[in-house]
Amino acid sequence: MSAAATHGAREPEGYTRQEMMAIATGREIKDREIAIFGVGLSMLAGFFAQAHHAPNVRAMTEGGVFGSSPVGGLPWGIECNRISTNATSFTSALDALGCLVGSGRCDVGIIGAAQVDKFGNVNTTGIWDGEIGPTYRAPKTRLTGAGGANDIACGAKRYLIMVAHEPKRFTEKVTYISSPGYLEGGNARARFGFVGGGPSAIVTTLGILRPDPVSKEFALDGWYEFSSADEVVAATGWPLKVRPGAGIVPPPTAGELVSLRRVDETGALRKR
Amino acid sequence: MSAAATHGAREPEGYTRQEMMAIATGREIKDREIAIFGVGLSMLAGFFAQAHHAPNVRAMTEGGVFGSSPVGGLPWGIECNRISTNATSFTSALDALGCLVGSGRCDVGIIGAAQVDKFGNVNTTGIWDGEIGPTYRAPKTRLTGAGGANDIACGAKRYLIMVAHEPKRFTEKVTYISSPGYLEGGNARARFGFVGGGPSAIVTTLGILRPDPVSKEFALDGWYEFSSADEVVAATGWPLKVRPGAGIVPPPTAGELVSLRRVDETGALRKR
Amino acid sequence: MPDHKLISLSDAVRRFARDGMIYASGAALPIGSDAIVFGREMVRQGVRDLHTIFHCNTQQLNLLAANGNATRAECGFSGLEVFGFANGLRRAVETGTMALEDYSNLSIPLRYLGGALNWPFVPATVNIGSDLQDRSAFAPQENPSRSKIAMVTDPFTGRQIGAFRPLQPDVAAIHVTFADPMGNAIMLGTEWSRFELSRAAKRVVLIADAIVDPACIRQYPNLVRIPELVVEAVVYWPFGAWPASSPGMYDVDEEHMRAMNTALGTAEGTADYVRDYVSSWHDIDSWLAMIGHDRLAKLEASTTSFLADPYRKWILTAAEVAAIQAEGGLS
Amino acid sequence: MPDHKLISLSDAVRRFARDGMIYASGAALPIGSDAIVFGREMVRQGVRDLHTIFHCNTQQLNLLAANGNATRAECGFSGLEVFGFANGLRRAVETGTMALEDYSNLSIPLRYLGGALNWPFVPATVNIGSDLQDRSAFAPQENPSRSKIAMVTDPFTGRQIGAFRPLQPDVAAIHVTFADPMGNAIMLGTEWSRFELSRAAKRVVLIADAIVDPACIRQYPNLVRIPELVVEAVVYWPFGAWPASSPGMYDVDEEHMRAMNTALGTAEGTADYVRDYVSSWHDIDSWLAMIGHDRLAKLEASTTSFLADPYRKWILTAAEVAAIQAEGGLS
Repeated sequence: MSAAATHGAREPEGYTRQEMMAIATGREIKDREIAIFGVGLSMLAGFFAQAHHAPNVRAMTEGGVFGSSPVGGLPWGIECNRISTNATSFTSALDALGCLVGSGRCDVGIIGAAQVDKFGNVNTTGIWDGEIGPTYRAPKTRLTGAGGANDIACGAKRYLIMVAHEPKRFTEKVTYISSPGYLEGGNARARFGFVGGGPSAIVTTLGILRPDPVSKEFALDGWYEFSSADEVVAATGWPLKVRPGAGIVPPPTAGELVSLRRVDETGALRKR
Repeated sequence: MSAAATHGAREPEGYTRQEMMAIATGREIKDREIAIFGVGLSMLAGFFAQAHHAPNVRAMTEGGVFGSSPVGGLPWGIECNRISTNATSFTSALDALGCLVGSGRCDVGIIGAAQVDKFGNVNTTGIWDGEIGPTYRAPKTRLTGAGGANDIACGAKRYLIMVAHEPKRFTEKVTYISSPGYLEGGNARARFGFVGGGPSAIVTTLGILRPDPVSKEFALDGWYEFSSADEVVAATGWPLKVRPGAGIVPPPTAGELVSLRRVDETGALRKR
Repeated sequence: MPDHKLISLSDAVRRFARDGMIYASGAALPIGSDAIVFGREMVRQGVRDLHTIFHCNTQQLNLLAANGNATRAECGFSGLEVFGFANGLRRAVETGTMALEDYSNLSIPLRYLGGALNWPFVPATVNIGSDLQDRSAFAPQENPSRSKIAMVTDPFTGRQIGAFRPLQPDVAAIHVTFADPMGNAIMLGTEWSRFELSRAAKRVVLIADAIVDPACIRQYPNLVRIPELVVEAVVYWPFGAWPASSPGMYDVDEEHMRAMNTALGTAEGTADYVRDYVSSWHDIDSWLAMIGHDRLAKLEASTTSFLADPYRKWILTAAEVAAIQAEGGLS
Repeated sequence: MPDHKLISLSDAVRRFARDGMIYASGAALPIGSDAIVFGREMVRQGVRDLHTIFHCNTQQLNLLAANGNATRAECGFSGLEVFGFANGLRRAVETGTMALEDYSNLSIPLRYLGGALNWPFVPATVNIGSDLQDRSAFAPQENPSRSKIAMVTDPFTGRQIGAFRPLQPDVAAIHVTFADPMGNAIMLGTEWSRFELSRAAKRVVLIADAIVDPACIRQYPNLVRIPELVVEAVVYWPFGAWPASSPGMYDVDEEHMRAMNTALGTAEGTADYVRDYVSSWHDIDSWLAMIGHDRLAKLEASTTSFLADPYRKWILTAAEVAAIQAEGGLS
């Protein structure tokens, strides 16, 4: 995910782009919320929030690991021993993703994306050469599939998409919708009766995009001290609008960096 | 359930009518079967079978108590401590009645009845003065409701009905179907796609009734050494047919009585 | 977020119980793990017009029905197992003071599951084809009823099956063996439908026989089938299921089961029962004294006691629980 | 009924695996509790044309796909979490040797639940409205597909929701931490979907890290989420999930996870992997020797070890297990 550097952006000093993305994501999580984090970046962002400003966030994993925080570094996986060491409850995927997420009870989820489009639809399934066409065919490059992200996208009250900001990832329309954002925009989600509210932000290595309240098209809401509106627009594969009032997202505070790095024990986000 | 005595029948010697009914029911259970027993009489009949001729019967309760046999006497209830003392697994009603019974996986269940009709439909819900009528109304005498018996009646491969043989209990048509037998007879169950096969026998304090293979009407298949075909017919509220080959059900063997009384530690079945 | 969720029984009822609410409990078979002490307190505080959901009737529903606190009930089973018919419930149903909607012991947990998953309906392959489907005490004019258990077409085969209405009770009082002060809970014995109910209900109040140190929870996370995330409050109340049993902790009180059921058979008996066993205590000590210490000792001498042994070293004393409860907690 | 259900790994595959069967496993997230040793043995015995169901891909499916044993797969997730894309699966999908039908991490357990309950369909409020519904690798001409995830009308409100097809796999190999010789099993760590799968599958084979005395089972019946009633056979195989982790028993082998995934990225690498790690051992001792005793000791030094402590006193030695296995058993 270091490809953002290829757009000629400055590197920040004293922290990395990945750290900025994790912190910006974590800021979206409020204290006391019920939250579900995936593995990797999203888990770091979530546990950063817990360590920093949301000590009472009630986090669970897709596998139904409750009350836990990672021990010994970033977990290798959701059911990993690093997150099984200090749990208060182990249940199941049906419980976590069904009773607590699919039900609409979970306040916030964090998911990743290989591709995301202007309505926040996410593709994590594959990369095709062109459109798939009327007959389904295997992708040229097979990715990981939907995992729990589809369930979070349908059920969580809101969710955050974390993604490295590169033009090939930000596309007018994703080839395959693994996890629904606002579909064709507007009220399209209502057709399927999703209990979840949809994506509230796309947080990237260059800035933060938020949906228009009516059209649901994502527009630029903020960039970082090391990036710019022009740079974000250039790195986005659709004509990105800039929201009124958009501006610079505050850089990490010293306290935020300390909290994040305590969680990111093995320095996964510090690798440039 | 001692009302059978009012029909002028002889009392057996050396055992009670209730014991005969429990033994006759238990004989219907084969070794290695997956079985579900309710509380009270049906549990005694089931555990008698396990103690006597079906040591590897795999019994569970409606609450998902597995691998257990009662300790200290007849359990007070399905979740009772007397059956929780030596269990190998405790799960849930959804598991036992759903995954193992409603699914069609359970071989045999035993249920009781306040009223049963000629197609093996069971009423355990209430006694009304006459028909209920087009508008539902509370019964004159409220009984216990369906419990798990409806689920057993719909899902178990076959089930046994245990009931004291009295005319008021054996009626042409039950007022309320709590647990479906063969409904209006013939193929009527197929309308609802029940995975279970229906009642294979009605075992009473006077004899054993079995369904006609086609019409599904229950007819007399056997009586006990202390009863008679005439007595059973007289105690039945519909014109009871007698199956070809019907005859005397063998009385309890000494071994059967020993096994039953080991299970019926508190002598619940010996009270006349 | 509070640093603990311990709350007194009277505060729990004051905080969570409302006239007319949909209240679920008795989340065990009739004889075990009845959160009845919550029902006793609702009687004390005069909560009215309850729409109750009891997977099986228990002495709690028997009392709420007998005393007129419950005007509606939905049950899978409405007896008292070997203790016979539930006389209070029976009287309320037969006299028309409580409407009883009949389901089965599988359909109630399926409806909780559907509520937990927030489904609009739950597939039904049981209860259909019987009067459990065709008759409705809540919609008595319907004959056959289809608003209670509807029919739905399987889109894969065209086959018709039934559809249950999911349940999302306003409040559930759930009896558990152990809870930590935050509400992480361990049940011994069958769960019956307590897992599903804990996710289906909008608010969950635990009634715990004992409070354990959180270290117990972290040693046995696979036993913690109810995590604090779904729990609003924890009431520490020893023998809270009495006269029902709590596997590992105490046996059923056979004598009181019978005496109570006899009393609830009449209005006078019910008034006497309320006077003697509902209004006669004001805290845990007077509650235990009312049951009687000899009797408690006898009930505790259960053959299931060994089931609780692994956890005993973490059980907090009543004084320790009171000390935690006195500080912080729910705002 | 046998007096135990212990069986060797090779006998288990010989007895239960069939070409073309619907095989479910990987009943945990990619990194944990993978019953992969059953998959290794299927590769040894050349089981072909498997239709696999993996809630999540694991190294087991990665191997079965890379080596050509699986021609169909249904998954909720098909990566390896922090170990990246699953190269063997990826190669099989991209070259068309394995058709991969995509679901999500909730829809697979819901489909197991539907299979366990023997429902004709399962209500779907997720996966609808996305290409998980509209595109089908098993019915590629359908656009949008409705044979994979259909639509059904809620009879209570008229609202349209989705409908999943239930799963009833022919055989499931399920990894558990402890089992007694009859097949009563305890899992430490998240169950993921092992509970639902154990009821949905027609035949269940347990792969147990350790065999415990039945006294352990009777002490902790609430932990026994898989009772023997649903189990056909028990395979004792220490480190059976390696290189995945087993909470309480051992950590993930990070180095082997990466090396294995690299190897499975090519046909040559896969052949080498099979030679070195699938065909190179013939019993438990040679299996453990292959992994290496230093490495085993390192993996066993898990921060989760305390989770297994309450049960260690009941763990049978390899010799004790072998002695039981030698007598009686499955006929």
